[in-house]
Amino acid sequence: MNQNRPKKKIGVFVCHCGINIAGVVDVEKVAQRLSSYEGVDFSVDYVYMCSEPGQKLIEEKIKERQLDSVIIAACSPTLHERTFQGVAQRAGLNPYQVEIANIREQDSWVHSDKDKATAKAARIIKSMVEKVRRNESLEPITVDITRRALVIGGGISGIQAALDIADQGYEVLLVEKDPSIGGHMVQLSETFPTLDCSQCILTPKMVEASRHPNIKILTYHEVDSISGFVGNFKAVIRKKPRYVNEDLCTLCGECEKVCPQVVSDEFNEGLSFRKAIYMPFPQAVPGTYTLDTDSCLGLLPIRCGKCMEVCEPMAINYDDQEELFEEEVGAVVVATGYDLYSLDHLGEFGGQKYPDVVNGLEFERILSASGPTGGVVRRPSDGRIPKNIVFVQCCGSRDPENHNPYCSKICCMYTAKHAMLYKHRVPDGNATVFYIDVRTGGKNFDEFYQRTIEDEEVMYVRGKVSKIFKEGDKLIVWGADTLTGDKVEMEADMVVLAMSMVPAQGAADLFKRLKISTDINGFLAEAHPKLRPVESLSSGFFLAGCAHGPKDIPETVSQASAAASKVGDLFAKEKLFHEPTVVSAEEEFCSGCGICVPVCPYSARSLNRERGVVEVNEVLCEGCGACAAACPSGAAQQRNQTDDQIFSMVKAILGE
Amino acid sequence: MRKRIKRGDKEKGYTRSIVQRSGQNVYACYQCGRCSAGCPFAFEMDILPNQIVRLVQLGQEDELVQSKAIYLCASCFTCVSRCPKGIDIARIAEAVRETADPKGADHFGPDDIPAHRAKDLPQQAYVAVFRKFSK
Amino acid sequence: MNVHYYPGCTLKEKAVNLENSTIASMKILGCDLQEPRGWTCCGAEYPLSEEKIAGLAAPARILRQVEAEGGTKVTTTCAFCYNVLKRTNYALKTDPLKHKRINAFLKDDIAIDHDTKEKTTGFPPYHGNVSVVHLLEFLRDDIGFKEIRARVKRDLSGLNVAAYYGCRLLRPYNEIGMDKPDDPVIFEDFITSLGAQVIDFPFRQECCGSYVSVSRPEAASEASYRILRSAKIEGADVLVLSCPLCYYNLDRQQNLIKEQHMEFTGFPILYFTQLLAWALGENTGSLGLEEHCYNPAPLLESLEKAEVAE
Amino acid sequence: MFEPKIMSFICKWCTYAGADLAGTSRMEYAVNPVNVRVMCSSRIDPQHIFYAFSSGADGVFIGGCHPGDCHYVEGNYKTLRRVFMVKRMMKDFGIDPSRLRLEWISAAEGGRFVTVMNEFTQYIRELGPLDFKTMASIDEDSIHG
Repeated sequence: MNQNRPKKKIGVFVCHCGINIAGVVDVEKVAQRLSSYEGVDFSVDYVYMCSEPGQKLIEEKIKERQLDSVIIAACSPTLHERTFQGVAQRAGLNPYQVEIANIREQDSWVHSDKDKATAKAARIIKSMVEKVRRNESLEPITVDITRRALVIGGGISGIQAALDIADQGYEVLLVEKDPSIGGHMVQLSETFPTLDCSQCILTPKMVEASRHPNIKILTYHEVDSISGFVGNFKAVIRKKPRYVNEDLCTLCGECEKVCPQVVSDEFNEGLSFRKAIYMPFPQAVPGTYTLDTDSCLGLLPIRCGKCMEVCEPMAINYDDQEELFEEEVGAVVVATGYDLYSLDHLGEFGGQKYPDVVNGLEFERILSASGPTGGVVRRPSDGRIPKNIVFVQCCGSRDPENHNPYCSKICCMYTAKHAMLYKHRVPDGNATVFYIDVRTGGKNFDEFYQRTIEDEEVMYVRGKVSKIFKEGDKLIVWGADTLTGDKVEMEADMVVLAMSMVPAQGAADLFKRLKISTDINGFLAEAHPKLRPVESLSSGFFLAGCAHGPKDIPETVSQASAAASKVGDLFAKEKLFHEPTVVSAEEEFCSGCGICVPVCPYSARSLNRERGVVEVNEVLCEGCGACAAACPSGAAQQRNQTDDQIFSMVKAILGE
Repeated sequence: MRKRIKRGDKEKGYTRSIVQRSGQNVYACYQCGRCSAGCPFAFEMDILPNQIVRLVQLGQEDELVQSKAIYLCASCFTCVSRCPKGIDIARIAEAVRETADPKGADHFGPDDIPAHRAKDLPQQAYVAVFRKFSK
Repeated sequence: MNVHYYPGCTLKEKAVNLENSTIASMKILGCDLQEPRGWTCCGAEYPLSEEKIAGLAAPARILRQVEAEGGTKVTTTCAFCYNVLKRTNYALKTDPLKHKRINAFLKDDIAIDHDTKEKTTGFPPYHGNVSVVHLLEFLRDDIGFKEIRARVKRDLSGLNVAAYYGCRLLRPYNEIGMDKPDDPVIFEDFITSLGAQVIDFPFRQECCGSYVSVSRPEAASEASYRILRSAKIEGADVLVLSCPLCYYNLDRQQNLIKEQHMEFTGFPILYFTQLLAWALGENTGSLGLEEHCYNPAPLLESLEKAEVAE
Repeated sequence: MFEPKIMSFICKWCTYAGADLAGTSRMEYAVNPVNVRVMCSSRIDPQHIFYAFSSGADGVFIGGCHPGDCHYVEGNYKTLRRVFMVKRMMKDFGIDPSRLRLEWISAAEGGRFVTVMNEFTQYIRELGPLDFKTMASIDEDSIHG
């Protein structure tokens, strides 16, 4: 232990804090006692250390006696640590050579026995002397920044984040897995509570994004992996072959006319059909056709080749290939959105068996003027207009036993909207909503819900549905009215299920590849639920939209803008500064066991298998020290809180 | 008539005894009514399964033990398999039956079966019905 | 092949016709059914109260006997017995306290031989090494539906079958776990392996009324009626089931249903092993179909005639 | 009366702030525990705990954030697991495992910090001093490596 004790000249400054400390602790005695403690060169007490003369005293003494380190025995470090570090810096000392001994909040204010409090103050100060004796002088870690953002997901959150970052003057790569940007929002009919047409408000934003000089849109692309760290990521992006050159395609539509393959249309949620070569919807961005090889007869001209024959601008290229390429970015916004929980999980509602039992998105397409029925409410099985329609809320939500434990948040509102829009289109129809609770927290939300009941005469029944089944061409819904205490059996022509929102298909894999943490339900985890809601725990990753949890459009847009502004914060810095009290991996002691690697919640540590040692990315380390405690060989040591420092502090506190 | 809900020692004690007998956390119920919606005998019941759970929460022993509903439960577990909160309502009904008529009179005993039916009924039905509805 | 088989009381007394078809078809499939010696009633109902743990003793005793005879698997065809045995087994395997308490009960068992009057004591404890399977599971996992398909002798392709599960085969799922409670397939797969057409009907997992048919027959028959009505609406020729009590409620109580619902004219019911035995070549005469309230024999025979006519 | 020595390791984000709050609220408690501030309770290595016992501590206290509130996501869960392990080791060493206590105390729980400190001090006081004479003295160098 002795060989680790560097010779340093340490100064101890004991504050009276008026009578706050001096009233209980005999400060003169403490200062005097410390002056003879090993390594202490100078010790003094003063009435207010934080006052101008107090600060001057410290500054002068550091210079005069050429002190290497100082202890300020005063109030809690949360109050004046920065102040005294500044004083030391002015006197030419490294701020990491300053330690605070908390003898006010944790001594004089909580004890009344003067002798005991004085003895305790001396112990506390001694422990800090032992610590500071072993403190290294540290400089903040600095790194350069690549001022270019990657936005994953081209729904409303991704588009908004991309536009906001681009408007701040930074380059943005917007990656979307589908042939067009727009996400689920472009599928919606009208939006609550104002009943704006969803496409009318979204498509201008899509066009704006496509024309923005700072935004590069990569549709039909996926992010394969991301390596590196904040400010310095390398993203590997996979281009899926589209077989159509988007610059040459003139949208003449001749290819579509001749294509013999008819498959179900994703944009219309399978309620209509498209060809194997298709444009997902007329306002798609980029405006181009895409050839879907899963449904195509085959890319050999011998097999079919009809589309290529009729394409006058010669935009179709059967030799298009999948490509992987790398892009450098400094920040990543993850906006991968949501999907609806599959009906397959609900056998008691017939699973996917009954065409007239639809989910919320299918009903959006049925209501939409651009939908398969042109906005006329027709049921999928026979095209009849349903006179009795039943809406069921919380399908798969708030069901910790069998499905998802959480509330999907937007279903109460969109179900009210569905019921209202149905009544607008079928005024003589009956709409019934089964609910457990109606949650309308939002601007003008409850007013909208009340209108649904009062003006549109939609019947709300408080009870969950147990079973839905077919009888002839009707559907029978078994529910309960828990307010009247009746079991309810209802005939319906069509049933709309407010299915739970879940993270988008494939998102779980992506998050794993990006190494960003999720919550128990697979949604992205935020760095702090209250204070850092748009940041991931992994530095440099930001969250936007439903990838982080169910949200409505205004909330999604706000979060996307917030994420964009956080990216701006990052990019506005000249360099990245990082707290240097990180945990090392001393190679001479590291056996390469790798125990510390999974302990780190920030992926700051990795095992270099070739060299057989652990490497630390200091920029990612937040300095919690969990790895240092886990390391069996003592190779992981936290700067300025080494095992040796803790041992000697313990010794100073317990020793006589 | 207006009913007054009381949470005295008697009521709390009753709730506790049902919790103990059934092993179910009755307070988990949020009254969605799904148990009643799927129950094959809800049509015949004077109080619905979700109301049984509610009355247990409130410790309303008299209403519960006098109800006909507890003797209509066929233990088919439809409610159990669909309950979003994982509550075994069949066990709660069983616990309530146990607390009914502690003097030991059968709700339904061998004498209640008419002779002409006795011959035809399968054994398992006898055993089951006496296990459920008699002491 | 040889497997332990627990028939339960009803199949031995009031529904012998159902058991005969089981034994006959298993014989054709080359499997001997071995009854555990000295078996008793399983109790019919799994005790749902934490205070009535003694109800676990009877089924545990049956499982112990199977284990003592070297069996690792016991199969049953009655859904009630299956439910009770499987849940008891589950409770003993997952709850060490229950396991201990029940074995303490069983320790004092005395068996008296009927003929020799000889007493046996000192039974071993039940260790929990037996698995409980329904015959449907046994047919799927041990015999194999493919094998059954290969052995089917009759053409059932014209027969529309409603496969009826009822409650006890599927629920409660976490203890029974045979199939998804609202989306099961095993019974349908079995029917398909026999070459018949399965029709989907929404009441396949609804309760038939169970033992309530004893105390409140009119309430129970209402439940039974809805099941039969649904099967008929969906176009079934016959409803196939796997529980003697369902058979009682759905077939033998049909006269009561007729009293309550004028339009109901009767509907044929078959026990799953009756259909199996017939598909494997047994004649209608050996299946005890005349015991049924609605005799399904003419339906089966009409299929044969149709076949011949072709 | 026996006055135990109590070593207290507390995390910067929750328990240290809770101890500060006890101070600003001028609540009084036993003078015995002395705090060492660490960034996270998960920084506490089993070695630190045993070193404290071998250096004369009669009780060791660890304070962390409530489950789910850890500033470093899950450090407190790691601490919880380590404390379980250390308690088993203490048994093997012949030290009563109740001499080590782990509590979750948030920045808002000044009162709770006071209660826990008083209770733990009183508990150790009643338990008596940790008699280390019967145990082989621990070679310091072997600990520091």
